[in-house]
Amino acid sequence: MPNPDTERILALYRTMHLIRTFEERVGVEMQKGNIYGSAHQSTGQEAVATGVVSQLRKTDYLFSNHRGHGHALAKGANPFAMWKELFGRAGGTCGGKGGSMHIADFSVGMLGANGIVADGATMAVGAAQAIRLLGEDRIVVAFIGDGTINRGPFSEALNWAKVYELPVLFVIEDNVYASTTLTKTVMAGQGVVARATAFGVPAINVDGNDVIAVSDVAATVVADVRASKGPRLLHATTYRVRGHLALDKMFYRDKKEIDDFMVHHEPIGKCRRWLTDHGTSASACDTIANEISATIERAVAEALAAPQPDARLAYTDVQDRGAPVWHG
Amino acid sequence: MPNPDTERILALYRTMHLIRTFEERVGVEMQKGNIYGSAHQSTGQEAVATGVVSQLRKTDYLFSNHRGHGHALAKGANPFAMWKELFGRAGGTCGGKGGSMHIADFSVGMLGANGIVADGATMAVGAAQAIRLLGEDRIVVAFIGDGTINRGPFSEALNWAKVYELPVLFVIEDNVYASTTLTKTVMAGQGVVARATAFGVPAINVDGNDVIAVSDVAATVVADVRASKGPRLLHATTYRVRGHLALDKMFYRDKKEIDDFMVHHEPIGKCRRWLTDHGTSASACDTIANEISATIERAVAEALAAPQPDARLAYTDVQDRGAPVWHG
Amino acid sequence: MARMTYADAVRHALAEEMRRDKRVWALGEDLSTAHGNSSANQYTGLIDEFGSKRIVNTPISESTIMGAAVGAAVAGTRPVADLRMIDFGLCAIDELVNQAAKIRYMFGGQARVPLVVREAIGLKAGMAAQHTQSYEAWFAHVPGLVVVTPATPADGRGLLKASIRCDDPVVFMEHKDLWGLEGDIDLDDEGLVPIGKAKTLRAGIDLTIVAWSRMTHVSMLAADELAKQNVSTEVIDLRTIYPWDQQAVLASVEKTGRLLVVQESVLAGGFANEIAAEIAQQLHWKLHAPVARLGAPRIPVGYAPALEAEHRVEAAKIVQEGLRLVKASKT
Amino acid sequence: MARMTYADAVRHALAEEMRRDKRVWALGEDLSTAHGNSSANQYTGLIDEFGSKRIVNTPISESTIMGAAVGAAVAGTRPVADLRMIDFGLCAIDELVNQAAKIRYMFGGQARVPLVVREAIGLKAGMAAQHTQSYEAWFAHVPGLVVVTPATPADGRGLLKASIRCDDPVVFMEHKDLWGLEGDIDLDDEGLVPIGKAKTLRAGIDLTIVAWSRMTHVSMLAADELAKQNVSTEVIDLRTIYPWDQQAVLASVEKTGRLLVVQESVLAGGFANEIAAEIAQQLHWKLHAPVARLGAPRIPVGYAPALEAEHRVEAAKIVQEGLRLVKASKT
Ligand SMILES: Cc1ncc(C[n+]2csc(CCOP(=O)(O)OP(=O)(O)O)c2C)c(N)n1
Ligand SMILES: Cc1ncc(C[n+]2csc(CCOP(=O)(O)OP(=O)(O)O)c2C)c(N)n1
Ligand SMILES: [Mg+2]
Ligand SMILES: [Mg+2]
Repeated sequence: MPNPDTERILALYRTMHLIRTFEERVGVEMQKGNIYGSAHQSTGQEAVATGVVSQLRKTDYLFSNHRGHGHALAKGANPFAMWKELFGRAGGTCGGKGGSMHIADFSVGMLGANGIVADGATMAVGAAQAIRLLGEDRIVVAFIGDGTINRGPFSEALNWAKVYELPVLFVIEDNVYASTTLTKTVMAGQGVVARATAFGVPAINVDGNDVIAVSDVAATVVADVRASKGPRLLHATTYRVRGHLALDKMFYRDKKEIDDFMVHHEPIGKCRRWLTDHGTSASACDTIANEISATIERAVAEALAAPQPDARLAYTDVQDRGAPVWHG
Repeated sequence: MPNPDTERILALYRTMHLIRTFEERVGVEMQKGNIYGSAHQSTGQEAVATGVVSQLRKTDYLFSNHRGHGHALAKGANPFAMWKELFGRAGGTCGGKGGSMHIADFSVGMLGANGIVADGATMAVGAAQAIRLLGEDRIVVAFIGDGTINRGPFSEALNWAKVYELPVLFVIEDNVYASTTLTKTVMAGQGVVARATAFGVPAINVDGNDVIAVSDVAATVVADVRASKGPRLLHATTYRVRGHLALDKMFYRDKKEIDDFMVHHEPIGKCRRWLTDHGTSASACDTIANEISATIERAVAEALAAPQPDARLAYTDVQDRGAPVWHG
Repeated sequence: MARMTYADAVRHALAEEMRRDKRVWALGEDLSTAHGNSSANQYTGLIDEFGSKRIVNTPISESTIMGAAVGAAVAGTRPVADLRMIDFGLCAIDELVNQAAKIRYMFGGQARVPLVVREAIGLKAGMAAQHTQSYEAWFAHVPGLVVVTPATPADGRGLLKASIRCDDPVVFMEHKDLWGLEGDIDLDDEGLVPIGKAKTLRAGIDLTIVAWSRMTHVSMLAADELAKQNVSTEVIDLRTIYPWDQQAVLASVEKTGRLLVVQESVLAGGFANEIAAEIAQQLHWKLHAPVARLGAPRIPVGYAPALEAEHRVEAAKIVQEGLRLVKASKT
Repeated sequence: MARMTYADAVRHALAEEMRRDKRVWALGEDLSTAHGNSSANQYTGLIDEFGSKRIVNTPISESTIMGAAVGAAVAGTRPVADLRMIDFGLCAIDELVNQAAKIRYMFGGQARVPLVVREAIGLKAGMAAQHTQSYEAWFAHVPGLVVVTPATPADGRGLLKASIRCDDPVVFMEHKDLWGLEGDIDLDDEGLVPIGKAKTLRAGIDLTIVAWSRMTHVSMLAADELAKQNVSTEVIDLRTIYPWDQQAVLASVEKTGRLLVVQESVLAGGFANEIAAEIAQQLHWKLHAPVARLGAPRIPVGYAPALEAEHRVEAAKIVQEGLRLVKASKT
């Protein structure tokens, strides 16, 4: 008999596939030279964005970081507009002004990828204060990398969130590396859960490669935050399969590490095993994958065909008072 | 029979008296308008600087903060030069360039009071790295206020000190207030010892009004740091008797609080009771107090009689490459 | 007409805006405990009217004061973040420059950042190197930021109100040594002062002096003295550093043919250079004398009065430079 | 003579200085893992020779990278702190400006801060608003800081060596888009380049162009084109922003009578203004045309090529401005 959870898990499976397909295509388009700038992929980390965001509402706010494609897709950003943004085309989520590192879709509460690590944490606590002041029924989630927790502003934000008992959830997406550095080599103490606890923020570890676990734990902490019980922190352990940047040659790690992850821990296969163990057919799973491939295919094609933004738009969206002037 | 510790405690008593007399005179000279800028007094906190520094060597480095007179005096800075600095005179510790907030005496390892809170912590870990690199036999102590621990750089410095296992001791001088704010109202969690522990830095609480306790605990942690066992943190609880600045009217607290402290916790009286209980005569204690009063009296008089620095010195001690030019 | 200090005027303005718009709030260190002689005098008593949700006393966490204010602005409120002095504001440059100034643009107009950042500037006696800096020039160099430097109680009030109503981030730079300055305020009038408009404080035909913040007052003293020496000086208070009022300065210098730009901060890299360069370029053939600038030497501020004085641009120096310009002229 | 890239040349220089002086060390994010295409190419392999005590891989803690470097400099070593880009360096402005720049002065000469801070500047394709900034102008405004902006592999090597030997803090600003540039280096020669000395890249008699960093290369292209149009252009690479080489610029403009200052960063508040203002003031009566400046408009850098292009000062624009100056002249 079909497991009552199957619908929910299928939805998680679909989102993870969407992220994976998107991210792997980023690698391809980067190699082809179609992506103008740089891009950070989240291949292998899909369960974190998917599981956490599955517990959020569209009206909730999400602050992302430089590795933001997955967060955006999970929150419901339009992949067609995202590809246009990556290619620097008109119709991109930011009109071509941001690119991968600043992908954002405010219409679904995705308040932006960001090129400066940890700033999402300080902005998140402020957004949570705004929600309080306006009497709104939303919460704020900030996605933060493992390397980023050593930046001072992150510690400040933990203290701040607790002092004002703000509705904010910090999600530490721990993919083992920070650029080319193994995070544990530059991080002292017992880890981020211990740190958050010391700052008075209740914190919990979760297997970030198990989307069901992430989703279940997120359900609890999101409920607590929504019920005004104060801030929470979720530490999700996962792994970065691709390079720091899409063109990283990865001399600093052994390829075996990656193979091991793909065989034993990779989240989509794990989720698929759950589904097939619980009565979903392999072909139903494949259908989802195929649909998504087709969507991404179309999105990429459409984006590649889109025009560049008009150069005059370079002068819009900046300071009202006093028109910018080109000197000389 | 005389307690074998008496000599040591008498020395602590003397240093505390020196600081107290200095600081109280700062209030007087400020009222008189003799101190050109602002000054922060450490009246009531004498046991912290005295007890900790009693375990340091002259060659050890000390990074202070804005409330630095006591740290400087305990480390052996010359009160005559300090008064000249406060009055902005030639012969001041910094030649009149720094004033109270930048009082420093590198000849005794006092690497400066500082107007930007928490920066002493980051500079301290770097100085400790330098000691390592140069193979020197010194340690570094940074004095940090209770309000300051909420600044991000302080958290960064804790992590940093432990990652590199540096010979640095952080002393949190907890005087309950940060300017006009009660620190506990803006600080979440279980306190700085819990925070330091989470960052992997062994930490300990001590009664900062008991100079013998501070000195004894400091002996242990300083020995650990000196023995290359890594960084340590000491949290000394005390109380700020005077205003944040010498001219603060202190509307934000009840005078009773101060009276209570002066009667029950004030460190000099406590130390004197220990001395008289252990065979030192009251008149011996008074002699010390009188000697110090006379010294401060002379130092103030001498400083008031000293000339201002030559205006041309404004252009020295700054960047070699390219002379500064007055335009126009 | 009420007579009040600069500190009172800006406090009044903040209260007016907080009453008018529930989305306006303030955050910073020691704001809720401000009384009488505390260092946060511009907030005295506001906690009583607006409570701790809108006058937010913060931890000593400059990065988060700024970052939280940016997040709160993006999320629909209109925060006034007080960093107390630009010297401490240096601890929150990233959040101001990388986030506040860029969010609207880099997200393609999806968000606005209606944020006022208060970072007082200026020399004050005996404050030494770390409490006397002025960096208005820095923020002129940052696309996305508006920079205002009001010199009087009325302008403090009017520009703070305009800044709070601005939909883009405004760096509002009071001068620490002007908070005690008294002036007339018409409380019956809304008193808004437009951003980007300079004010001519005194008309003249021989020489134009452009200044801002405390230097406008010093320049007025110098103009009095110059008048005694038969030099008729026009004094312009720029009020807004960016966007600066080129029209006003051009019009004045077209008339006088001589320009002296006076700033308090270090001349090297200072904003006086931009005004001088722009006017020299546009009016080159009409000038009676080369455009001149005055500012501080490139040294930190020393503590002792004799050292600190070397950092100050005093009226006497302005007078001397004004006379030199008039004499240097080819006519 | 060896042929090497800018990144190789500066790596070479650091290694030379580290061999020469045991007190020299480097710290920053990802320094020890630098290889081939990593973002810290200027450090590739140094960990092997110098070990983890002198090539220090740090946590992502910009404030402490800078603060620790200052403390280590005060304590007798000569650190090279790499913030990777000025954009990230904005997270450590306080430690640089309030501490590194002031310590020697505010403590009355009791300490020196022999510190090199590497903060790369400049546009690089597709890096968008938060990874393309240039703030050399800011540091010119800060007493106590030396600011260098080498444009070639040889200058990168020679100025890095000079910076490491300087007893005061030097902000060493490489250009992200120049690391791949190749040039000749004489490894048998020590190759020191003096701080504060500009270099004339090309002699001319009609027009002086002053530029620095990547803009010197663009200016040379423009000068070629101007030559075809019969304008003989002198191109000066400033190399050091502060203290800048006034003598060299004055001498050139005395000869040509025309000055165009070209910078990559936003013109408003930029350092071009200072050069323009100073030269316009000193040589006013000798100029054949008003001093002109080129720089970027006051907008953040957009991502899409069409938007980003609006931020670039291309050779064509320099040529156009150069021609305008020659035509605008009264002779
Ligand atoms: C303040 C700041 N410092 C440095 C960088 C450069 N940088 C970009 S991503 C990154 C590593 C971040 O690691 P982590 O937080 O673990 O996130 P991940 O990339 O693994 O998702 C660094 C150092 C930056 N963007 N911002
Ligand atoms: C970065 C920074 N922010 C703000 C200030 C202003 N300030 C000076 S002292 C102080 C309070 C410090 O409190 P605490 O750390 O408890 O030290 P205490 O004054 O009690 O000794 C503040 C906020 C500063 N000097 N530096
Ligand atoms: Mg990571
Ligand atoms: Mg305190």
